[in-house]
Amino acid sequence: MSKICSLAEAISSYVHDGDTVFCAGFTHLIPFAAGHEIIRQGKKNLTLARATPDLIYDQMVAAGCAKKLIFSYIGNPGVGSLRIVREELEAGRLEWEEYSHFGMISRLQAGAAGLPFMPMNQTAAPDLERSNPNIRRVKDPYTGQDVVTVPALNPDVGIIHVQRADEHGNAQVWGILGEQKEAAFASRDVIITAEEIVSEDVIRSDPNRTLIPGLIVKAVCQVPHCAHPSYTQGYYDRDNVFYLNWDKISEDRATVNAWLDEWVHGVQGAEEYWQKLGSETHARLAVKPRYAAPVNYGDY
Amino acid sequence: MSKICSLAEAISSYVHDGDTVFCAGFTHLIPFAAGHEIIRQGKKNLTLARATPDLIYDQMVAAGCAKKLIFSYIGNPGVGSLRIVREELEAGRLEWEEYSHFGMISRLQAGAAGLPFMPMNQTAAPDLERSNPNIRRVKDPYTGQDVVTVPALNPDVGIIHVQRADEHGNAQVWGILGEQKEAAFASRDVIITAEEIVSEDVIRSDPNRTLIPGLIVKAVCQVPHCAHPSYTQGYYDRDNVFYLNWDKISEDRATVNAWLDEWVHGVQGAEEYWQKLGSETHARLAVKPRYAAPVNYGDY
Amino acid sequence: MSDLTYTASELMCINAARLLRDGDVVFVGVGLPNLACNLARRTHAPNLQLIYEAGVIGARPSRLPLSIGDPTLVTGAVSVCGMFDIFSQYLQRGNIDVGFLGGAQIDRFGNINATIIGGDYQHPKVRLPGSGGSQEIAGWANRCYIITPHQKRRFPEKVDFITSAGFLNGRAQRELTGARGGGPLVVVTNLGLLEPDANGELVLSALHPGCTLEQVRENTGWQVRTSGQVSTTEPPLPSELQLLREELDPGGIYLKGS
Amino acid sequence: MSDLTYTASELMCINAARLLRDGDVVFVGVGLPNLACNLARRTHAPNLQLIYEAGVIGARPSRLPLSIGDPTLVTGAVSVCGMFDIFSQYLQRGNIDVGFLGGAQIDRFGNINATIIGGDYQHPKVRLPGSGGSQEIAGWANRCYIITPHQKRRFPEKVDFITSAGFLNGRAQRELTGARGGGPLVVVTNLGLLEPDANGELVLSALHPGCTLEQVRENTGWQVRTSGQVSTTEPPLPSELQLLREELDPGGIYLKGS
Repeated sequence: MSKICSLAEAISSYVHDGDTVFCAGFTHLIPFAAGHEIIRQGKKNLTLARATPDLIYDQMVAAGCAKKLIFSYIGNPGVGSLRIVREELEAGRLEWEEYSHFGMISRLQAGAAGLPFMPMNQTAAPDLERSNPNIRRVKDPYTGQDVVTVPALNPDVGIIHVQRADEHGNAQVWGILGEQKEAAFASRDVIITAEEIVSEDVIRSDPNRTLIPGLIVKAVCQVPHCAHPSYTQGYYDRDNVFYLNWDKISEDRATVNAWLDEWVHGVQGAEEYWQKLGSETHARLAVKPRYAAPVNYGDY
Repeated sequence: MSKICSLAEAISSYVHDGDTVFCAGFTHLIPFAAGHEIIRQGKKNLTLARATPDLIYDQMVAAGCAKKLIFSYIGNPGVGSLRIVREELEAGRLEWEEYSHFGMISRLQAGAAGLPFMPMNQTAAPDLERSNPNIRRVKDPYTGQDVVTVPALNPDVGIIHVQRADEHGNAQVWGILGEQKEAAFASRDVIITAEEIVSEDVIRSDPNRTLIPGLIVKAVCQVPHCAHPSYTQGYYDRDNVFYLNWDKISEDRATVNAWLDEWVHGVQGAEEYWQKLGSETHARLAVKPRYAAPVNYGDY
Repeated sequence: MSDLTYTASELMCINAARLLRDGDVVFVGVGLPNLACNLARRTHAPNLQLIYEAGVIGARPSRLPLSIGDPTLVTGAVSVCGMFDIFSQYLQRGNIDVGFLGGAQIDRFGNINATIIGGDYQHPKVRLPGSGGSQEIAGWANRCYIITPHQKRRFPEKVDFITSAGFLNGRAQRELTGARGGGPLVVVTNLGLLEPDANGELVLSALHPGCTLEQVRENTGWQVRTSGQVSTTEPPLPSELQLLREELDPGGIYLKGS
Repeated sequence: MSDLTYTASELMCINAARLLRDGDVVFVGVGLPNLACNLARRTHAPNLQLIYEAGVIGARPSRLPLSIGDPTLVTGAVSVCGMFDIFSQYLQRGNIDVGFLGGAQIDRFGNINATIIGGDYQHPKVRLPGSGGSQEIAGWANRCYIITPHQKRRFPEKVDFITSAGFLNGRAQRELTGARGGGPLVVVTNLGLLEPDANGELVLSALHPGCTLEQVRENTGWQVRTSGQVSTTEPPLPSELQLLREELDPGGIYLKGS
């Protein structure tokens, strides 16, 4: 039962207007191509959840896909402000719900574990807890002291980019793991985008490397370079130049719209986008191989 | 700062009479050689914690090391009863605290996370909760429904067997992971026993494979075949014959004592024990190699 | 009804296998459940996914696993994760379709005892192994199947200790706890099948070929009732027996005996 | 006191590096904290362990990391784990000796604001990035160091929003919450060092060479007091500046400017 389909089909089948969407990946493996496909398909009123919205949500908010943002840090990582998101929040045009990083990942962990909430120790910082009614408290039944709680987050759709997956959706990831696993288990429907589709034998040769099992996956899409301008460990580097450029592009809505017209609406998909980046960029982002030491599972 | 020492030194330095000890490993990687060293050193009044006490705790209880057992399943896995433990419990000579598997691993997870407790959904089964005052409840602050809680378990000493570690205690594991990671992070002092001590470069070639970081490890001991009669994935097979034999040996305290005299007190350590098993057993437990597919981290 | 001879274990194993549906995600134990799953996978349910509580997903054991953490389960599996993840992200999250259970006692409402017999909890007459993972399997798997020989001492009206929940004192009482799983769906014995009625009471729904209601009554600790229509199970097929005997348990480790 | 010229960033970076002790486990951010840690590792603290919130343990970046999740942090690291583990098993568990913090505002009691300036939370005048991981770092790292330029708008008497806890309204108030970490230990600015007194109020403990108490007073939003003895920091050493300029940030990405 192969779950392979095109990214356009996967987005069309599993992302609906009004859904809560989680595009996973902490700096690493951010599924930009999926975000662009959501923009191309004109999805509306989405609730976008991510610890760091990064450029992917800045672009989706700019394109008018979002009604609400759930986040823990709205910056352009390593560069500065996330201009579109910030402007929309300040103008009151975008609803939001805010946590700390640990609050955000604890929400996913609860969602992934089928628990209604997760406890966290007190950090002494009072104001976010006062501002967000979803952050509550329970008494530790052993010491009587308060612990802080956040409710489970169970997105309608989780989109997870990985290095390699088989046709069933069994997916292997290395490098920074972020919240990839928790987002997958927390979500109702999971879309896997993969740099490579490999045979089941490759996956089965190293079961400890499999972060996401096919049994929770709805669709598997082969999307090389899906993560640009973020990166895929071992496949290509982060395009820091683009992160800096976006800081300028996003100063003005006209240039943002022109960029969306050219790089999102103006291309059919990830393959055309990558080719359009050109050979200089390809060369700049190329990475020499460095392999892990062998691991012997034994032929039992 | 190398942390390498002999297993005898590690046990002598970090296991004290009266300690709570967690010998980790779910079926896989059970550190029998460490249990035998604890017996040889005549440690007393230990609280022994493990999901499945397995033969290692049956032997330690028989040798008089234990005051109390914390467990979730007292069987000889795949064989039947754990005779010594059962007899001591029935006779009221051994204190105990009992959980389900999930309760046990949730206690460790809380301990590893620095939380005072972990919540679990209700299973509808009432009697263990009624029998163990450590199993309590809190109200989910979002729905008002009860969830069940268990308190953090923070052993004094965690002993973790792994395939390979470097001199700093950075340890890599594959195959069944059980509660190895949680036991390490939950424990005050961590002793790593390893089939192989490898150079730091081997560890650093595959950071995602590192389950336990050296920074929480106190001692690293090279102990090949430490896990016999359990097994180490890729290194040797489980000695099922011994698990069956123990069922007979443990029918009578005289044969148990004779076994302890010969195989624990009668040998200096793991190396002599392994040699004493003989070449037929070595051949029976040998395993042909089967390697994981290569993984490229990239030379960034 | 058939001239084939088979052991009680073979009969139970084959009937358990038939309860599995293609594509089911099954939480497997060693012994008969493992054989039943592998038999189903080799016959009508090729897409069965086997999950072991040791943290192994999509195992394809190339030999008969002799413990719940046998290395043959790992080599060639789809994924391996820690115990915390298996119990939380798979079982508690609701990703398990089927769980298999057993125990020293099963009562009229499908409650299971694997903890103590006689005395009280602090001073038991017989101390059993305890829950292991079965408390959570019984609570959270969508459907549970119980495999057990039909003997009076194994089927008391009320278990001495509820290690794993069936329907407590009736289906409504289980539902009140909010436990997500559906509870025991079928108890497979060497005499027939028991299934819960609307109130969660186990009633006889089928007899194996050659077995009688009287045998069931003699070997059950309560006045067992029958469902409206007691059917007769299909006898083991030669192909099923052959698979079990020649490929899945050639040494007869789990299947020989009565 | 020295003829060497250096930028304010270099001065802060070098003073921050000197606060680290050999063997410290440090939760590192990109930018100045990363440079300070790598400088300390190359000088007096070779056994420093660098941990990044992206889940990287024992990183040995072979180039200057430009984001908190730069792939150069992963290649050659000791371990990589998920975000949940980093925040729970490392930070919440108490395995982190040192955390670095920054923010738009730091107040008299070392509380940090990285959330909003002006207006109220629902209608801010300026929306800042928010906590990220800093709420937990400030709460749970054994010691925290803050690096920030000394400007009046950055040092109000009271922050507009407490994103990350210093000592709230005084040390006792923080202790009442049970948060395990010791709170901010030193604030490193381009003028000197501020340290909390017995009540958790930041007071001037040292001035950098050539800097004056008047400069500090002019650039602080409250009547800043001094500790009994205000010392003078050692000026940056040529070897420290050389390491920073030639090896750690040769492009001057984080170190040029004022």
